[in-house]
Amino acid sequence: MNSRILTMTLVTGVFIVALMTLDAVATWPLPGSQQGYEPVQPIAYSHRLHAGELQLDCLYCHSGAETSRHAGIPSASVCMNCHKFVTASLGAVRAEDELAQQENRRPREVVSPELAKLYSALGLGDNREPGPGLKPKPVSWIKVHNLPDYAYFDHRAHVGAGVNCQTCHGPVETMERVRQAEDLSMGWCVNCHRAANQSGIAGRAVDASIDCSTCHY
Amino acid sequence: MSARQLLGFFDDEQDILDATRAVRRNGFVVSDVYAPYAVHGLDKAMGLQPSKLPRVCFALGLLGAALKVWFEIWTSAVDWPINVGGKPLNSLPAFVPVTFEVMVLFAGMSTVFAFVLVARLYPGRRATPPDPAVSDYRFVLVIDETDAAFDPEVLHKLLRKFRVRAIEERVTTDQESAR
Amino acid sequence: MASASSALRPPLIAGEKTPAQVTKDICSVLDSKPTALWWSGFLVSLAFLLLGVVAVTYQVAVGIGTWGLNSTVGWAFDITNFVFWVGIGHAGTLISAVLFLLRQQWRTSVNRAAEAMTIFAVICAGIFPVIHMGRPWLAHWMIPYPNMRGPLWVNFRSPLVWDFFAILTYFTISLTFWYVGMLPDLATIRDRAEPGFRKKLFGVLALGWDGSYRTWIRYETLYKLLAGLGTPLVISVHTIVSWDFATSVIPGWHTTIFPPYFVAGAIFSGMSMVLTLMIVARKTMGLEDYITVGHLEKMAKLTLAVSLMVGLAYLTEVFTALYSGNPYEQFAFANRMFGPLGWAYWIMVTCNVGISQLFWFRQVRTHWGAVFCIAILANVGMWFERFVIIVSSLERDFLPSSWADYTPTSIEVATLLGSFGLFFTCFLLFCRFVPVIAISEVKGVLNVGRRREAPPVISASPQPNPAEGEGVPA
Amino acid sequence: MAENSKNHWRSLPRERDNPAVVDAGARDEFPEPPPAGAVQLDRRGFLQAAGFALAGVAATGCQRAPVEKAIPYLVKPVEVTPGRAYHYASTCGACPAGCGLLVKNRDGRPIKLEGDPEHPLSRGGLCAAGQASILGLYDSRRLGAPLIAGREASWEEVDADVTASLDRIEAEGGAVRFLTASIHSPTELASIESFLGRFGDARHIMYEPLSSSAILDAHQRTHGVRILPRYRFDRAKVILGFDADFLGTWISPVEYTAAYRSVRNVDTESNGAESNDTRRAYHVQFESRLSITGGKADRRFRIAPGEAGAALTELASRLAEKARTSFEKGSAPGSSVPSDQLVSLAERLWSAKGQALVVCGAQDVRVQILCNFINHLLDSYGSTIELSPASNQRGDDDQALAELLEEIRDGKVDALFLAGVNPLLDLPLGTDFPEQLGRVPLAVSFAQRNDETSEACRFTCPVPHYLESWGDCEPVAGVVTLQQPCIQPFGNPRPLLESLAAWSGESQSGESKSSYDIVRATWQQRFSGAGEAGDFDAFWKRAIHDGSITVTAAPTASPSEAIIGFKSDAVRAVSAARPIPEGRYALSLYAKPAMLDGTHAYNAWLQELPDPITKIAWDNYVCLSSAAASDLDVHQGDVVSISSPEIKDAVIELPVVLQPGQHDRTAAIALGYGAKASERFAGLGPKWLEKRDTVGPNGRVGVSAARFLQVAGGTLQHSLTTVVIERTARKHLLATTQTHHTIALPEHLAPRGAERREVVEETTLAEQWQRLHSPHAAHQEHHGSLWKQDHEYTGHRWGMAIDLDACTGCSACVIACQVENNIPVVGKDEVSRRRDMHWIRIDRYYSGDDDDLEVAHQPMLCQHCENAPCETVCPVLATVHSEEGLNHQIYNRCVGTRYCANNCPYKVRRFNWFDYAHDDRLENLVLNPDVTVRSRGVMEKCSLCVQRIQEAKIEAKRSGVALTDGSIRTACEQSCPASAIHFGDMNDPGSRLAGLLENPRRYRVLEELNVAPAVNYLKIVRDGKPDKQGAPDHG
Repeated sequence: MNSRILTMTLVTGVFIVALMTLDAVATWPLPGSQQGYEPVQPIAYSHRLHAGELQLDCLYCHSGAETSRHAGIPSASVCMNCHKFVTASLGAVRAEDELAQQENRRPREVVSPELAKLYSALGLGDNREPGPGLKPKPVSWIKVHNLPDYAYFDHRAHVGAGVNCQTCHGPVETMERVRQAEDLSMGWCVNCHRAANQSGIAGRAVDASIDCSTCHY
Repeated sequence: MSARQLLGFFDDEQDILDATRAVRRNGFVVSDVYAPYAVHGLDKAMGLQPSKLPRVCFALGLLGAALKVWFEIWTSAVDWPINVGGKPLNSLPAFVPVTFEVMVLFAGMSTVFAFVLVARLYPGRRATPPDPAVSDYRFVLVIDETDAAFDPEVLHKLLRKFRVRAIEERVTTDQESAR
Repeated sequence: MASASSALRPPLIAGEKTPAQVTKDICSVLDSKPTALWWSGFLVSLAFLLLGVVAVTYQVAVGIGTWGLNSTVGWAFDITNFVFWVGIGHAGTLISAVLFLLRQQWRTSVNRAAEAMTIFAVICAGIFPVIHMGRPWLAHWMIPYPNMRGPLWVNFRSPLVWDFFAILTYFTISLTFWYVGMLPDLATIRDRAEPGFRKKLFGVLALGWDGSYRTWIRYETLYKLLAGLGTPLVISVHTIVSWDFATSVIPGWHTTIFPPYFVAGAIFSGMSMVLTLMIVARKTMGLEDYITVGHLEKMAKLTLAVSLMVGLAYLTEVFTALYSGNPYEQFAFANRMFGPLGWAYWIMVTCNVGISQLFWFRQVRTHWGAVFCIAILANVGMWFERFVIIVSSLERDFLPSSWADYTPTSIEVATLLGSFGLFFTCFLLFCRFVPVIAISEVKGVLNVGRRREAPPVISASPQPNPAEGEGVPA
Repeated sequence: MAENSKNHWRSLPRERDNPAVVDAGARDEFPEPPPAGAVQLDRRGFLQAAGFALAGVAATGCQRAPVEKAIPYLVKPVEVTPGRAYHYASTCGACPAGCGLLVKNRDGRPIKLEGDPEHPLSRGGLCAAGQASILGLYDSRRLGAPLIAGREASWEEVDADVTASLDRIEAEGGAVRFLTASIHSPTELASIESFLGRFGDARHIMYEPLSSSAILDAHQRTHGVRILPRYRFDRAKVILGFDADFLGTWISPVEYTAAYRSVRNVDTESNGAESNDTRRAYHVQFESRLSITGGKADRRFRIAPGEAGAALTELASRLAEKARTSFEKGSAPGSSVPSDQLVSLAERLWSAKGQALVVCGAQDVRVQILCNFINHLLDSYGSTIELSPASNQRGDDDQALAELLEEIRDGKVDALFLAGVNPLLDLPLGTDFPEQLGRVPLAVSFAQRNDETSEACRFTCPVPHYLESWGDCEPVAGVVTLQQPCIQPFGNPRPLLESLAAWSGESQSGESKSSYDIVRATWQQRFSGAGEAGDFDAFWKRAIHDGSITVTAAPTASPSEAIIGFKSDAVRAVSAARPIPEGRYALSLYAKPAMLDGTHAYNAWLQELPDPITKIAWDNYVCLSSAAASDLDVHQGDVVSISSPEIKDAVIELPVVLQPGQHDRTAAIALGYGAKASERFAGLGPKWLEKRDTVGPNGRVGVSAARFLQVAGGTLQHSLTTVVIERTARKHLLATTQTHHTIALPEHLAPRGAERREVVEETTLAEQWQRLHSPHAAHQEHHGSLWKQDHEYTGHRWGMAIDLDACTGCSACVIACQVENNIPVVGKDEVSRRRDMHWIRIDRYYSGDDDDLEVAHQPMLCQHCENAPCETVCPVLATVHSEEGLNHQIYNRCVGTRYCANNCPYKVRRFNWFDYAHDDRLENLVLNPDVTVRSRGVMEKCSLCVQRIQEAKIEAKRSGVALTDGSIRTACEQSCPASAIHFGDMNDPGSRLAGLLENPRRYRVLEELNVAPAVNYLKIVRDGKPDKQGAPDHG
């Protein structure tokens, strides 16, 4: 009868240990998971301002997302569509105007230091005109969301299926500086695909395959 | 509590066998026997119950097998069903080998753990054999001096018949030998 | 009573030993300084081990391409060595478990060494499946652990996963079996040792064993249980190893006879290896009294029996091929015997079935030199058996266009030697630090076939019935 | 590499005026290579993040992936969307055949060449050399700047020097010679003409190492005009080939293969019929060595190289009788071909009068005249042979070449321009020729690489790759195709056109005309000249968009009015061939389909491509028949020394290869080897203890046999020389990918009744015809299954069918696959160890004996078995089955146990034994960003181009239309000139594939294993030969 008790204790013991390990191991991050990665960008571009306050459509700049595997980073010319005219925040401009009135002179043009970087990148001088000896030099942004080389993610398919940008990129419109919100692990992708197959996206049924070749080839 | 015990020292397996039998036949209580190796029949002579380890072994072996076969079916057919070589998702026959191995592993290891638990063996445990030679060649018969009816004289005589090498009386306070 | 049968049964242990003597004889080896012979053997093995380490490091650093494999022949030395060592590893458990269940008391002199051999062989075997991977650093993917890939589990249909579990289980159980079997002896050493580190160490290892018979009786039960588990385990392990091949589609691999075939082969190679080691041990450590010619002879007989089984397997295999009417199978065997690797096939047959027939002769069985040579040859033959099965089948499979030949590289040879280095290094260390013979068990069989000294003058004890005196516990 | 990589990133000419992007390219595309550790990490990321240039920076700690930068365009070109492929129509420049191309661009760089299905000649096919030529674009060893006497110089210097000396020569009236390969670009021809115009004594000479000039000369004699006719195999019903490998290397293989297939396909009702008049074309080949053309022939005769004349004479006399034309047969026939065979052949030809075609590759004018005569008797001219519009694919003139060489020797040449030729490699020139060439006052070589010839010339002017420059082609009069640049030139090369313009004194001002303007100008003029309707710009736009246009042939291009009726007076009987002297062998110098004349010797892909016949890569060798080998007592791999009494101090040493079906007194050696360009392969491949080098003892790949060419009778003859062969003691390691050559098992091992493996199945024309017209469909074996079927394939179910009857073994698919799927080059040693990485292996089997040899080619790729043995055994689920019936290999999951490869009955899995080099960052630009570059220790195999499937599916989803059959074409299928490969959806009843599965010829390899492959094969059709299977219903 001594050993009967023993059996019981052993069984329960084994169970508890097993469960604990399962639980613990399952929460280990994959090596190389970059969740929370938030690099400093060469130009302090604010998604909160543009996507949040001004409510620019993501696709306005990241136009590739609809038509291509890559959403793409807008070329500087796209920025210039607005920033040919908008050279600084409204506040800064107002302040300059007041200052000018006090000193009763014509207000000088205000150029925010960040935008100045953009202009210099395009090799533009005063009045955003190409000046002599000004050498254009592309902006080298730092990629935030990096997938492993062997994983293929196609923006087309997801945008087309009606997946929100925020589903994978997090609430970008609230981020001053973009941060990797999700861990972008394989399990995270697969489980989203499973859920999508179950309940569809935005009410529409979708075929989100979990074949390996959906991402790996 | 303290216990008074009478220890008989023997050198031959046949003597200790006979002695044990005789002592018990004469109504004395054999507390324990210390032996350098397993002597066949000594357990009967001491009137010990057979161990219950086989039950542990059987139960946990079964448990292991059950857990494993469940796990295999769950992973291959439920959690993430993948078409592997056109085989059914739940290819039970292919799951047998691993199930068997895990069963053996569970059974074996659990029995060992059970053994060390019941035998109270653990690293660092102080071993207190009544005679250091017990692990070499010496057999020791331990008899409890229970009640007033206990008569050392009778016992001495009895043991001498079996070529006892020595007899001594000990008072032990720890439970060790009184097991 | 023993005396009744003494005429029929020669003593298992020579030299009229008393338990005390046994203890002394066996433990003295551990007390004394290692002999020059031991040192030389140890250094040689160590050298080979280092060679192997270098080879493996190079291969892991540069790539599997440093082996002679190609698109057609994906396995050769690596898996050959793996199966070879696993095979070796089988005798140990067999001797300790099966012979134990069969109440073969002569096993007591050899089981300790055999079990040790098992463990070291399994270690050697276990290395190869890992280093034969293209990316060994991902070997842990074989384990179905929860992960962040979905989670993505393993393929329980794959014989390699079966292998993983089989080897793991076999190693764990063998190790436990070995250790449990050693408990009383560890206690013995503890009690003999002068106070100091050694005493402490063995005190810990012995788990405070005090020879109380209440423990003994449980111990006996445990031992029986482990033996009972070990026996089917031994068979299952090599069966699973054989399934690596039997479950494939390659002609020459895909055959139902493999499980018994491999198990027989494994026991054969294991026995031969035990014989080899026993002879070495008794010569180098002066254990002639414990490992007697009788032991050699018994082992030799067993080996002969198994070698006949192996021979039968070879014949059956060929017959099946002929009789199956499957042209691929037929060609596979024609090619195995007379193709590019024919020479290897005939080495295998000669060593495994041919030469061992000499054991029919008593003179051979009882001559340690002869036994030694035959045992060595048997091991060579068994290595070639695995080589032939693996390589010759792969070299010539279905499409003639993809037929290719295989030649090993220096790295592969070095790795093979390295595994031997590892094995013998471990074994020699074992000889130095724990009793090579199960002291307590030997004591138990001292009286077998030996007349006990006269009973006491006055005996109030009833005559113990012969059965008791007879059946001395093993 | 730095200057090569300069501004490669600019995707299009019209981006020219955007220095910003140039700069981006210059600085960011090619950072200093990061530390070794990091290279592997971001090697593919570098390519993958399309539209960005990713600068790999060393990893900042083990856990963190390396910081990846993303550098967008400053001003994005309109048509470039990062990650989207776009195609440009262009023309292949790999050889003068001028096949049509669709250049697949990704992120501003070409990554793959595809055949242009609308091209009138190539019809969508593209040969191995063409496929591989894209590698030349990213060749970091190309010249980036002009060289003067081997030292880098500026174009200004070159122009100054050249124009100066040109003016002097013009003044002195010196001799100017322009030596080029065959050119069919109207603009180039015109500008060379106008360039030479100013000089009194100037000539433009074209030559080809694999000369066809005898054909042109013959037509000069018989039709009064020196042209190469256009052969219309697609109109022939009986085809006779004499040493002309028209499916492999002769003139325009891709065009001919497509045409040939169209009249050989038995599935089209007309060809399937049995009666002789409408049956499929009957093909007889006379040849001295086995070519892939001979391998496809219905009947094949082994003849000595010189023997074609005799056979033709005999045929001619028979046909002349029938045609009641006089023909002096002359002396007794010297042909070894049994005359009854020739008689019946003559019958067959005569009965196919007007639909017969006799082609001859012999470089002997008399023989070619005979050939013309026969074609004339058979009314082939106007039907199967077109003189108008004629072909411009060959314009070589060996007579002129001979004269030129003479002049050079005598030092009579004042200015020599060499364009696209490498005479020092491929012509039989004495060792003293280089310094003779050096003595030419003005020697200018237009080349992409610093080859043998450029070294000997004072001026070396780098010309851009054809994917970098504007150009036009007119392979056949009236068929005009354009070349347009798909990427800015690497370095600073200058197109031939621009150089000529700059030197012809037109542009004194210094700024020279762009080749674009020049080409356009030509066509403007031609357009107006031809009086085409409509406005030129529209025409021009259409031309650029389609890549090819058809215009009324320019008067110069088609001398139709110059053509006179057949002049039979030129016709002479050719008596028996010169007997081969005792103890000697007739040497036949040939070209391999991949290596051709050696222009591609720099190309690792082509060097590693196993020859379709011998299956040997990375070498040339001397082929001997087994009889010859036993006479010489040599075996495969033995090195022999080859010398010729006719040519002094010409001795080369080559390994022997035993070649079935070769004439016993013939030795065959491939040209194009031993090129300086192949020196780069020294030390190629993984480095380890027992590594052997890729290059031979001479530091190059193979040995040049050009010394044995002979200029005789006004032609450059490649099978005239007779040689003495002596064995040496040495052996040579040959990298062969197939060592057992027959489907038959070795006799002493073969089980009775199963001596032959039914891997390649064959049927006969008769049986095929009867099947086609009998109701019962292809018989299907059904195997019961032990398992319950868990997997229905409800959606798509991808599969493939390969027509073995169409496959010529040309290996275009192998290279196409290599380019598409980033398959590494592993080097000779690895190949010789049977570790070649090609995903498609073309198995080549012989049956029959030397005199009646049958050859079968079987492309063997992953069969995507429904019950895949590889999947079951993978412990880590790295290879599994998809819902669409594909067998996936997941590289990043693979741990490399190789169990799957062992268990694959087809042995089509490839293992990464090492980390194969991807160190040349420029060359890496050719990698397909849509396919993972596999690292060491993982298994790989054919994926049926799953990346293309995914792309198509996603694109279909996006545009909301259903996938149509044929919208997905695998790389191999796309490039196959014979369109033998068909990929499709087996679940789509309307698909081509579904139709082919019903074809009676359909079978599956090793069907008895019940692995149920998704790749099907169609049986080879033999003409009247008994069915090898015996059982008609099999398969």
